[in-house]
Amino acid sequence: MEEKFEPQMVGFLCRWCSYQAADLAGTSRMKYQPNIVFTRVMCSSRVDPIFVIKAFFHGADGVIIAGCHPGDCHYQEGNYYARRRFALINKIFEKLNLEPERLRLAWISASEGPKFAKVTQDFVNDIRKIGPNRTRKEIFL
Amino acid sequence: MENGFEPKIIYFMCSWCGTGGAETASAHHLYYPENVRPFRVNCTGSLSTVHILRALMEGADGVVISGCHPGDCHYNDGNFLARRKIALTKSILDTLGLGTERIWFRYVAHGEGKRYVDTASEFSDYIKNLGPNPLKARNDL
Amino acid sequence: MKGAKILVDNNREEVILEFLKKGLDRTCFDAILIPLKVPSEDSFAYVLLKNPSLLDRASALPPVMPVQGAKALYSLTKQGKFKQKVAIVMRPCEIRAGIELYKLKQTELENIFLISIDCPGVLPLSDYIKDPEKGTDAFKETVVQWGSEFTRPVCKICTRFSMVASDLHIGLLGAEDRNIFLIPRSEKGENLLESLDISLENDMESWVTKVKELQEERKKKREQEHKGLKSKIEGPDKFLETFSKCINCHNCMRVCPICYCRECYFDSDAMKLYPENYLMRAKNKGGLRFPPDTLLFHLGRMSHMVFSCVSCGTCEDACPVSIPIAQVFALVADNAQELFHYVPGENIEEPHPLATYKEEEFRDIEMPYVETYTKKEMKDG
Amino acid sequence: MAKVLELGKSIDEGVRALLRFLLESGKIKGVLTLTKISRDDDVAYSLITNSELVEDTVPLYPLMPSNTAKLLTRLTLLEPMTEPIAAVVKPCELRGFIELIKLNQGSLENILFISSTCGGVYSLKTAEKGNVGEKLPQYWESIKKMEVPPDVRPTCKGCKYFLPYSADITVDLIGKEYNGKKCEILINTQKGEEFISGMEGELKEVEIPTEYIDSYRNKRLAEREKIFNEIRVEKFGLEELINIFGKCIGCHGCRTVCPICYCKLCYFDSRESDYKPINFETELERKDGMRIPPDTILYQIVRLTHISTSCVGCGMCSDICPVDIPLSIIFSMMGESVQGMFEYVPGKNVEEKMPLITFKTEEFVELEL
Repeated sequence: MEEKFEPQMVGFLCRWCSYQAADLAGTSRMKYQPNIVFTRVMCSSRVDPIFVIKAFFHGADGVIIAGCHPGDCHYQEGNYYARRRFALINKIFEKLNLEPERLRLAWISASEGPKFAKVTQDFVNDIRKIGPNRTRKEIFL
Repeated sequence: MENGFEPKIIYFMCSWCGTGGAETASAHHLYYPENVRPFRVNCTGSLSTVHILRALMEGADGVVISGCHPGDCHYNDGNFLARRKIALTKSILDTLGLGTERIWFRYVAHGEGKRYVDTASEFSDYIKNLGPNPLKARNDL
Repeated sequence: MKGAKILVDNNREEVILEFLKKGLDRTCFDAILIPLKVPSEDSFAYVLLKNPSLLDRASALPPVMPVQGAKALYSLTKQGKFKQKVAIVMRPCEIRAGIELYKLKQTELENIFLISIDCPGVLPLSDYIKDPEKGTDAFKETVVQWGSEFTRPVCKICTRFSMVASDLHIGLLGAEDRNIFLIPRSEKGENLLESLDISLENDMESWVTKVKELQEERKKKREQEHKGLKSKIEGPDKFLETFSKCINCHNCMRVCPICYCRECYFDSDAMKLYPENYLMRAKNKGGLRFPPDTLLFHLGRMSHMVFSCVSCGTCEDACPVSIPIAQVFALVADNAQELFHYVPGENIEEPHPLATYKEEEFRDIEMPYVETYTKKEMKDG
Repeated sequence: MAKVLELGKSIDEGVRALLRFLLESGKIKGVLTLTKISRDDDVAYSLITNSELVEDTVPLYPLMPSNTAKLLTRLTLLEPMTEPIAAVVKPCELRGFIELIKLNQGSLENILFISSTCGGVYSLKTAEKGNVGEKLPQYWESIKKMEVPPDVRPTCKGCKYFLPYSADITVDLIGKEYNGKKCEILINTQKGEEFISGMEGELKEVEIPTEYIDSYRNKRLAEREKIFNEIRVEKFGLEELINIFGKCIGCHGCRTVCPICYCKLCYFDSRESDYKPINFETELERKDGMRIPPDTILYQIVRLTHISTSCVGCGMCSDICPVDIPLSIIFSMMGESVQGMFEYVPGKNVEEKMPLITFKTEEFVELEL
């Protein structure tokens, strides 16, 4: 029997906005699927491309980076750098035909609990449609 | 001096005996050639084969190493290990035909000021006879 | 010596894989590290596998050695002991390098089951990758003749192609095409064969004689080759001519199983100097080759790892400018190891030569002191 | 209008005469350039301080034993040159060094850059067989005819940045007779002019036509397209990626020779990337098997993200690859699209900030959620 596909995903949340939003979503009793394992980082620009690519090649079905809205960064401009870095990774995945749709960037402020729940929910649903990441079973990586 | 060749000689000595020998020599007002450049190392055992090779390749005409007499090592067995390393270095240079004669190893104890001075002068004279190190003039190392 | 003789129906390779599969099934080991053909079919890679079906792509005796097995073993256990039991199928030189790394405290052999195999040599990597089909044929011929002109130069003169300190040795020599031998070399190996219901009844005489005979032959060849090589590289001029091609890419160091340092001395700050220093050195000689210290790197590396050099030839494979580096290292290693009466990877209990000493040895390198020495200047007045 | 110093010598001799003049006049203390060593065909970079040794130099030899950018950082990593030197560099090497300057890995101070328009270089494999000497006449002939020389490295054939951006002195080769009677030395900067003043030869101000450069660039671009089409990264996906990089032996030589990879301790050499036995075991729980040493493909992709913004396409990586992975073509292709996205040309301008340390407030909005 085919095993039911349950996505395993990784998320990086900025400590000031998105992680607070996750808290808010929780305290507001909002429901979203628990497939994403979140990691708190001090700023979305703390996410080195290695984090994302390593997660991807070690079998994560999706990776999401979330930070403050442009202009709201606690460190003034961290999220702009994060956006450039994300653009870089995205471009490379796109060019190498490596399913860039498994990567996502979102701006979620501390007050946007519902947005957090929605973004998470949507991402997990999309990944369910795409199916499992083949890197998970690939032996020659 | 014939053909005006003034050899550059590196004298590695251990800080307990070899250096002591040099101190005794100075206390006794004994002189050794100025082209001998003394280098103090904690123990001859701490001397790497690379130090000897690097000296020979970067412009020294000869390398002489002095440690404590067998059994006198401050660290018990440093000089025995040094002897092995020098044997190794000589073996490599011998196999490749790069000349082993430019490396001397002689024990000098703390009190042996004369022995230290004699070693320095003897080696200096010896290298003068041998002529310049062929490796030192090569600019394609 | 006792061993088991296993009958082969058509393919020796299949029997070996069958044996490994059986070991996996009976959980004698939890995983196997063995070379697998890569998907592009033009090379092999070590794969740690637990699913026996993957063994179909595996080869106990691949025609090339892209990654030295000891390097794979090092990667597996450098951070500690393995809890699962892992069987590793490697060639004799890889096993010997693995044991050297163990002595250098870079691998853990607990729960690791070393399986070695008689080795006819491997093909140079670039030759095989250019034309894998031709390479496969060439290797088949090599196995039949036990050595051929297609193999790496160091493989042609290898004398330690069998009988290593593994746990279990797979003997191919002296067994014709009909059989293979399984020879336990340690208690672990005996226990394994016992649990797989393989009884040790053969006295292994045909294997031992064949191996000894070949070793004698190779020894002579090695001596001869070394003499020829020595005449080609001896002396500063010839030696520099051989190594002047080097472009300092350090590939040889990176693929060497023994060079385990995380940061090599020759990449470290000790080699990064102030601009005046380089200019001064250039002025002394009229010119300074850049990057500098190319030769020092080779001699320095030699002095660091030559005792443990197993002459596997991986360095030569990785050299982009085809310096006969493995042959030179083999020559130097032979002399140095003979001087210290040390055979790398032969005995796991024997300490590394630079970690031990005897009080009475190498007295000849100590310069005798003549107490009545007078300076030349003084003599001349 | 550009200043040109015209010498009545062949280009080969002219450049050497320039180096000799600079050394003899004491304006520079050393020159970093390609030099013949040991055997006839062996060529390596050397820092020459003695003007007599200039005779052995082959400044414009079409070979790249190592990227000069790498050598120049080694020279100036700890502090800027205290005495002036000259460096004869190829355009991509110069661009690589400019990128390294931006990464704080060296200094431009006291270095006079002499460069040329570049016709490409031969691979190390060609040099190793001793074939470069034979190919030289053909090489100069095709450059004179403004063609892409055959047999040069594929990366070089498709290189569109064959003009040096920030050299002080340039020697134009395209469409010129190499062993002829005329050598034109273009002086691009004030610094170049100061250094060259006093050298014999005819100093002129001339208008330099650009059409021929454009037409040559078009030839290169056509070649580039052809080479890129052979390896279609767009079709890669995971399978093809494994096919291409599967034979990688993990020597990391590409990283060692890459001018941009300057890290003292690469992530892939660090403890961070080491697997503990437990990591292998967890990995094995969901996979049937795993490659050892692990992370072969990850290494390539991560290196790609780290350097693709600065990749100058010098081709050293594929030159030294022991298993002939067409790395430099993949990296140039990826570099081109990434650099295009950020509108950045690596090594063009030392003042320009690298893409990942700057930003615009309104960009890439399509990526956000």
